[in-house]
Amino acid sequence: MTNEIVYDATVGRPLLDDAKMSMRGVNVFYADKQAIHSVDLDIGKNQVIALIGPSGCGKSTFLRSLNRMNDTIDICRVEGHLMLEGQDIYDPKLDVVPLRARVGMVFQKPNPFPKSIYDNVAYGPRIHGLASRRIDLDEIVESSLQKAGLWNEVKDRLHAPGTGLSGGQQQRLCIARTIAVSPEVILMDEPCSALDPIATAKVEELIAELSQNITIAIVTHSMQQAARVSERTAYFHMGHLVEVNDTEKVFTNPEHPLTEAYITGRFG
Amino acid sequence: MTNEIVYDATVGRPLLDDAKMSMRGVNVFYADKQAIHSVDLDIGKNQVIALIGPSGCGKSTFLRSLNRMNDTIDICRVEGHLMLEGQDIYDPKLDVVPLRARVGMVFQKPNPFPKSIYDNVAYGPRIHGLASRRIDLDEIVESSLQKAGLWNEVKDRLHAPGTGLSGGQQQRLCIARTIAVSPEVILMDEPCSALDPIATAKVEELIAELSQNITIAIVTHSMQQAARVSERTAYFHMGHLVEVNDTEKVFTNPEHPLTEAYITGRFG
Amino acid sequence: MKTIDLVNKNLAKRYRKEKLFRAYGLASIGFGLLCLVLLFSDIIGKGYKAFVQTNIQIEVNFDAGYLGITDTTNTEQMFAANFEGLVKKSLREMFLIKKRSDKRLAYSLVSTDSGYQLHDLLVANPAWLGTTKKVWLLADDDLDTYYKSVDNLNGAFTGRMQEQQLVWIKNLLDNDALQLQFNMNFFNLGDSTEPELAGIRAALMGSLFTLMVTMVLSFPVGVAAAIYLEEYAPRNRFTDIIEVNINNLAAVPSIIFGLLGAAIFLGFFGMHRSLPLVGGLVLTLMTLPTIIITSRAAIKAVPPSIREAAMSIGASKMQVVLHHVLPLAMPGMLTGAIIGLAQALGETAPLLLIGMVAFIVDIPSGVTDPATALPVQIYLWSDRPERSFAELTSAAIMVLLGVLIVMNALAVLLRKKLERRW
Amino acid sequence: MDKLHLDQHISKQFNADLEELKTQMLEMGGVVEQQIIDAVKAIETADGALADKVLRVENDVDNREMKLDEHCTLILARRQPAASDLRMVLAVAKTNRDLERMGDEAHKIAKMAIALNEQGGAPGGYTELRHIGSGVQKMVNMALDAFARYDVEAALQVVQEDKNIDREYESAMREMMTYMMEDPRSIKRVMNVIWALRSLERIGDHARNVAEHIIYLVKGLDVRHVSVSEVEKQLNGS
Amino acid sequence: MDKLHLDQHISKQFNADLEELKTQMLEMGGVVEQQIIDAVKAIETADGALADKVLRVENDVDNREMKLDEHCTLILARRQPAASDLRMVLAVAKTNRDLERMGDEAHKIAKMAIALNEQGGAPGGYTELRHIGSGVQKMVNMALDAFARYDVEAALQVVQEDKNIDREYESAMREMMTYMMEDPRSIKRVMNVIWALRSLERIGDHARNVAEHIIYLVKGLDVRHVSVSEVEKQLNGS
Amino acid sequence: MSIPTLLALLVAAIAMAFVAGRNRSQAVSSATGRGQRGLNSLPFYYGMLTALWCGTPALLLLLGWLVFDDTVVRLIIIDGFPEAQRQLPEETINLLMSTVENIASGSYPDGQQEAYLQHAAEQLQALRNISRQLLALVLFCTTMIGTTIGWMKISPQYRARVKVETAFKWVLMACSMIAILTTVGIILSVIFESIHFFKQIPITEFLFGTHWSPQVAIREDQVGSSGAFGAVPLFVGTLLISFIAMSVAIPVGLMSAIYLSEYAGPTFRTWVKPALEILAGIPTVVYGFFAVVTVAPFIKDSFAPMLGLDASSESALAAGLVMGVMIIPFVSSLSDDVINAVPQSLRDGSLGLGATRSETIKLVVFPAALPGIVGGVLLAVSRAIGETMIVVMAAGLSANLTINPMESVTTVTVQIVTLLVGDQEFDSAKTLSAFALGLMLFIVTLALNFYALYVVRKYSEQYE
Ligand SMILES: Nc1ncnc2c1ncn2[C@@H]1O[C@H](COP(=O)(O)OP(=O)(O)OP(=O)(O)O)[C@@H](O)[C@H]1O
Ligand SMILES: Nc1ncnc2c1ncn2[C@@H]1O[C@H](COP(=O)(O)OP(=O)(O)OP(=O)(O)O)[C@@H](O)[C@H]1O
Ligand SMILES: [Mg+2]
Ligand SMILES: [Mg+2]
Ligand SMILES: O=P([O-])([O-])[O-]
Repeated sequence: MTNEIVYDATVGRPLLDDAKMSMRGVNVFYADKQAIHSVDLDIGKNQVIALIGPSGCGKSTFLRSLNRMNDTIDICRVEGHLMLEGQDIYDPKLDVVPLRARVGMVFQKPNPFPKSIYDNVAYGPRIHGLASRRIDLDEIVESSLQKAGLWNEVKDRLHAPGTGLSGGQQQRLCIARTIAVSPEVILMDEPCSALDPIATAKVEELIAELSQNITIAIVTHSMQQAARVSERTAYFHMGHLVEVNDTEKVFTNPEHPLTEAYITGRFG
Repeated sequence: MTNEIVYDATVGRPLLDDAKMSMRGVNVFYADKQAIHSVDLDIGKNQVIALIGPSGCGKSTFLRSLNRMNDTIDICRVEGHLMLEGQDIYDPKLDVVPLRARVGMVFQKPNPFPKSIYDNVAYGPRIHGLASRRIDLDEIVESSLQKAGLWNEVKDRLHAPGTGLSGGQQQRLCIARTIAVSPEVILMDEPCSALDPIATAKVEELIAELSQNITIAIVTHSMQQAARVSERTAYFHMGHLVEVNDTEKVFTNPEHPLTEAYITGRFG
Repeated sequence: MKTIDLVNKNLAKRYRKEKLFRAYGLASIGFGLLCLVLLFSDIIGKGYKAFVQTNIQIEVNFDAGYLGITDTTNTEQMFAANFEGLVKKSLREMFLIKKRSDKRLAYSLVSTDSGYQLHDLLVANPAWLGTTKKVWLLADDDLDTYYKSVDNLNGAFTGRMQEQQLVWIKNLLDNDALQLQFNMNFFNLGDSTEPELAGIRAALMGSLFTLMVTMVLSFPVGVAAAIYLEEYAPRNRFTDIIEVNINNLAAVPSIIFGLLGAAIFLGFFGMHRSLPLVGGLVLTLMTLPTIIITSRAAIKAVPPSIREAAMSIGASKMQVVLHHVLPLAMPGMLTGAIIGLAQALGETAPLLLIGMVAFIVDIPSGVTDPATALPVQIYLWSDRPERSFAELTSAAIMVLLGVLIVMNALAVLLRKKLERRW
Repeated sequence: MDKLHLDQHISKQFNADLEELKTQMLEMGGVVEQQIIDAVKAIETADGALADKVLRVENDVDNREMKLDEHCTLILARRQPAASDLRMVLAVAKTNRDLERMGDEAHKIAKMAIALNEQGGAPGGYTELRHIGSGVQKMVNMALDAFARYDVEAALQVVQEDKNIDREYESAMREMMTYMMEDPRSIKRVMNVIWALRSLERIGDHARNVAEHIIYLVKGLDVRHVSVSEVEKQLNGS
Repeated sequence: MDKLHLDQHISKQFNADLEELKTQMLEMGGVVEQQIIDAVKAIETADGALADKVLRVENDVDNREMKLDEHCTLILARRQPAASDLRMVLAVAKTNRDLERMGDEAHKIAKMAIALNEQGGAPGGYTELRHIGSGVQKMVNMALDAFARYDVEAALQVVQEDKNIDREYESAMREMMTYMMEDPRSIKRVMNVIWALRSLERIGDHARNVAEHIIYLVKGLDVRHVSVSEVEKQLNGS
Repeated sequence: MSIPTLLALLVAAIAMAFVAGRNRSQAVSSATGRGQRGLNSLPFYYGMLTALWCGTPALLLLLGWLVFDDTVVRLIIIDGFPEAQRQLPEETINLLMSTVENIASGSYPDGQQEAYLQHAAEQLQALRNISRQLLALVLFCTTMIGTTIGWMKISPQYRARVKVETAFKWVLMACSMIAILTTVGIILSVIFESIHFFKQIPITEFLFGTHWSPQVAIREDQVGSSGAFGAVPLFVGTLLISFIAMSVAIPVGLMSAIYLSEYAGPTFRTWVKPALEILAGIPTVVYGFFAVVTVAPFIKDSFAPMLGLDASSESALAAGLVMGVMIIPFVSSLSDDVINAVPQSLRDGSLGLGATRSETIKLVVFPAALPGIVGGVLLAVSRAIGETMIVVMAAGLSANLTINPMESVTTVTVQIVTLLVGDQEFDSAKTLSAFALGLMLFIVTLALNFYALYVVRKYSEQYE
């Protein structure tokens, strides 16, 4: 069934009017191997978009090209136009450091620095020189932790090590750390796959709240999670973006047979 | 809400008439810390029982005490009566080697030996001296791989390394390896948590088939998985067995409020 | 037959094999430990006596006239005075010697250094001039050897003592004029052909300077190289070569580095032989791979997730390295460095080839003074025929091992202290 | 165990979703209830305008039904509810359909009111209409109230009430027959009253259905096609 | 894209579950269809025994409804279906209720048949009964068939057919009125025919509902409360 | 000014440049009105960049100066020598120069040397003083100019961080080049001298000759008398001793590692493992001493007679045994690493099937670890072959071609040491033969290491 189907055009509604990030004709290669094939996609401002698809379909690769984390992989090459509010992020003249401050990232495994909770959150503001006085820094730390819904749990032990928190708390700490530099976009690569269901629920909750003024792109292996947290869902298949639609649509009545097959567990 | 609720007695139907394994008053300690509190539970013959519960509630600990894999942890101590077909498996006179041949185990991360596929499956029969002639061994290997639904995928490369298979195939290989010594019970500790959805579906499929003549106890973090694969579900909470019931009942109308809270994602 | 019956049938045989296998393992460890104990007890047994020395008590008349000294503060007079003659005279008087042949025997009971000892005593006690004092003088090594073994051997052992000397010694013993005293010379002096005057100070200082050079050069360079290779270098043919190269260098026999030093530093650059500087350079080249490798391992042990975390909030490469990687890897790097240096400290072969195997009496005072090193000193002494030198060698080994143990303990402590497992 | 904690999920979004679902349903229930009241009143008072209003509301109810159904589907697709949450969604979905049917029947009653208005009233049956109408309306109100409070007792009462309504319907029906036989010219008009009565009876049935859904929701018991006494036994047993 | 591949899940168990669900539903459909045929035949031929048979089957249908509903709930709880699977389960759950209602109406028809048998037949209306009866029966058959084959075209036909049935029902109803007015003594018996007709009309409605569920299942479109032409437009549009 | 003083001043200048740069960037940024956010980089980087501008040219200059300083001065001095002296051969001039040096440093009493030498010595002193002063001046200018350039470049848009990072990267890269240079150095030094050697002695004779006696040379200018250079006895001796060592080390090391990692309890492990590792930390010279004074006599006096054999006092056995003991921890800790790298999950898998511990070890852990263990053993072999001090002290010098462990043999490393210790002429075949031996040793150990590391690396990738 899968074989006869063409997927070189994306069905659904990949393009938007109020896009925060716009990708056009994105190809990503690992050495000679093409991992992403001409993807066109807009990410709406202050929306949550979920990227789903079978293992190895290129979700992470695509996500990581959005803040040039792919730069760290020597053999990785990105083609096409990737724009953040109209600015090409692969412009050779562009400095990745401020880009990454604007487009933050949260990873699969919680990765707090082996420092105190305070220093974890304060790190970003420090390196970017966002707070000149200690009191400003304190404020940034507090508000970031507040936004990450962690303040009440940690306010009495800001100087305890961040690695001493539970997995779910660590992940929220990582989110707080990312928020601290006031990013406009946050990329999340399977942020809950190392967490138990309860911690997962809390992080999902957080995502919903953050999306009020941050654009979020989340890669997830759990279709249910995509269904729960996102407003739009993009389905990738072997490096192709097969379908993008409102999440409701994708989970009740997807347009593309491949999406349907994936959503309903019909691959083999 | 959680605090007021007592859970020192198990609601539901922990005991059965046709039990393969019967546990009575099981306590497990790690040094001074009690990880399992007086659990009474029967595991029905050729049934799939799922053990669910929040992280750290003692699922793995309980499971591993069923074939004395806990013996490998020095500080671990098991109390109570654990019977396999009426025989106390913690009887000091009992030998763990044949016990483990009868009660096999499959682990979270697929762990094929770095040998050929054939040797992986033949390992158990060889150490136990189950096949005197090569041809018998071949037969055991083939039938085990058949039962694990892997034969068609690997029959042309039986002498390729087992580690070269995909994650899902590796896990099925591990299951085949376990089946090869004709165990009566198989314990599975989150067997799919390292697999992608498709591989997971295949392993679940396999579990359903095996349960026709093998008793299976499976620990899982995914309530959905428990719902899909098991006939009975046991819910653990902080080392206590809170509820055991038919899976249908647990997932549509659990008796204990804690079970309900866990199933519906209401912990916090 | 049911599976389980088959299993039970073979069980006894399997358990027998299990026991046997375990016994092999235990025996191996036993053997290793036995060797260790043997080695240590052997060295200590041989060497502990070197820390004391036999002294002889002699009655000396500091006759101002004989010595020609009027003012003990006058260095020229003191220098010119014949203290050696005084020692001999005192010996003759003490043993009431007439025969010429006996004189030589008597003289050889005390160290050749005795004249200087008297000189120093007089400098320290000017009031002694003109008086007769009983003073303790260093015994000769032959007497030393004899005296140290006299208890054990009940007189059967004579060493290189002559009949006549044995009589005198008996006499001395009766007068309590023989005594063991702490061997200061061993720690204060440089090499000497006379065992009782040989010390490890020069070698120790030589080792210290060599090690300093090694440390100053190898640690920063090694860490920098490790950072480059782990964090910056692109994965290509060239860095692969560097990597393979370093791993190979770490396993290249140390003597090859000696050859390198001999050919390049001595032959090509024309540096002087026997310098701690050259030794340090050679040992640097030798330890560098080790330090790079341990540093790389320490860097590798920093989880990549930390780097990603820092990078994803906009830390630059250098910030990632300096703020995160380096602090986390530092304990490992330091431990690696100390262990590398400990290795360098025990190294002998390359130093032989660059001439740090000289006979050094003077204590070196800098990296450009000719020097030897402690292990080389051990090697040199182990070749000397005198029995006392065997003792000294063992003692030097004890010192060397002591230093090494301290260094390794330091490494362990450091790791424990710095390694904050958050 | 009797309490449902539908507002205690870790996911506030889920809480909100479920809350919203219930509110939507109760709102729709309110609209339908009003429809029923209006329709009965219209037929009693021969108020054509009121009947017209009932007709007009019909569309709104249909839309609400479709929206609520979609919402249920979405929750099923997005949240994969289990246990009480699942029962909640299913109960709402089923109640939804019952409410819509009630609306339909109210619509029919209103139509009959208009017809009666035009034809000039029936010889009788208004008392019965009023009586059964108020009974049914009470049932509907009680059922919705029970749903709002997850009140199994109240739901049981609704179930019992339905039996009374059925009895009264039977006797009213006999009465109507008599009217028709007595005065064949009134057949057409009496038929309208009959249809209205019939609709009221159906509304009562649907209210009973809603009550059954509540019991399912709260207790997890399926009490359809089960006699009232049997239901009570089951409830006490559980 | 038009095909549903409900038998292509990786999980064979899931395939089997869905297949079983469908089979159960179609079986129940078959039972109900037979009920309808029998009931209509019983009323036509005044066959009391046949009517009795229909009454007896009622219990079976109720049980089937409850079991099918439970099965749907279980699939929702155990499998968390999405997309077409979810639509399938929901469509089955809804169709289930429609089928049960059809069974109820058949039951009612059978009761009327018994009453008519006892009272000695109505003055007329049998032609209409037969006619509408066969039409409705055809609709039900077609709807079930369409479900079995996921055939949207056929479902659309069912929807259209319902309009015809409604028209015929109206005219039959008028005819019945005439009969009653002509011969008031026959009122009781004609009323029985009327109730039977009315039931048939409801069965037709339910068949239409089933057809709508099929369209929802296959196309993901909710076409309830939408006119036939509108439905066709939507289908072609999608 | 002395070099240390200069260095100290330079450091101070760099620090000042840093502060100046940082302050200026802050001033510039507050002028933009956007505070620190108006700057491209943090002030720290502007400071660093200014410091780099200040320090780098100065340091390079200093280095160059120190390297060429002496050469230049020397040329000037020699230029001042009378014509006759300037024509003298190179060596003589060197001799003269050192005399001048000595006079200058006051080692010779005044007036005892020829006038031109006296003069040259004075000139030397003067030149050196001038050189130092000039250096100080030039350095001062360079730092000032550099600082100014750096300072001028500071503007809010200036991408200081990027520049600093580039500089940082270059420094790191330079450091990593040293490893390559070392290898190149080794290869060059060994190969050049070896080529010289092979010009005198045919390579075939060296590789296949069975007689080794480089000491026979009586007079260096005597043609063809530079002894016999057939290295086969050396190779055989090396292999014999290594073989003895490995037959002790492999079984003992491996079994210890297995016992420690698979059977031993945590307490046993914490005490015994470091104890065994002490063996690895003991300098080889100590082992050598132990071999000579304890083991060799024991073998000669007790062990060999017990077997009815006759042992040389410098038997291969003594050296081999002691070397084996030395290598035990090497083998055991490498094997331990490798065995520990075998994931616990494999053991669980095997135990879960009902295997006993030893079965698990023999059938799962050991085969899984085998490639790594082989790699480790090869590294140990390479180490045995290259081991020097034990054999220098405990093995003999006589190049016997034998495989009798009771006899005395010599090894490649022993010969290298004996040939090179003491003053040597770099062009005699005797000295050069040491380099040829070194070349052999290097090639063999390199090949072993190369292969072993390859195996180990491949193995470790398996469980990543
Ligand atoms: N560093 C890399 N070098 C080479 N190929 C890579 C690299 N990273 C990913 N790939 C390849 O690119 C493709 C896409 O990988 P990617 O990690 O983006 O998939 P994914 O959808 O995120 O999968 P998963 O769900 O398993 O995380 C895969 O075929 C993978 O093998
Ligand atoms: N080896 C051990 N030593 C000490 N305590 C342990 C050990 N293993 C588990 N525990 C403790 O026992 C309790 C139960 O752990 P267990 O691993 O059985 O939980 P679990 O339910 O399997 O959790 P998870 O879902 O995270 O696997 C936990 O509190 C844990 O901290
Ligand atoms: Mg990924
Ligand atoms: Mg667990
Ligand atoms: O929809 P109903 O026919 O059950 O009223």
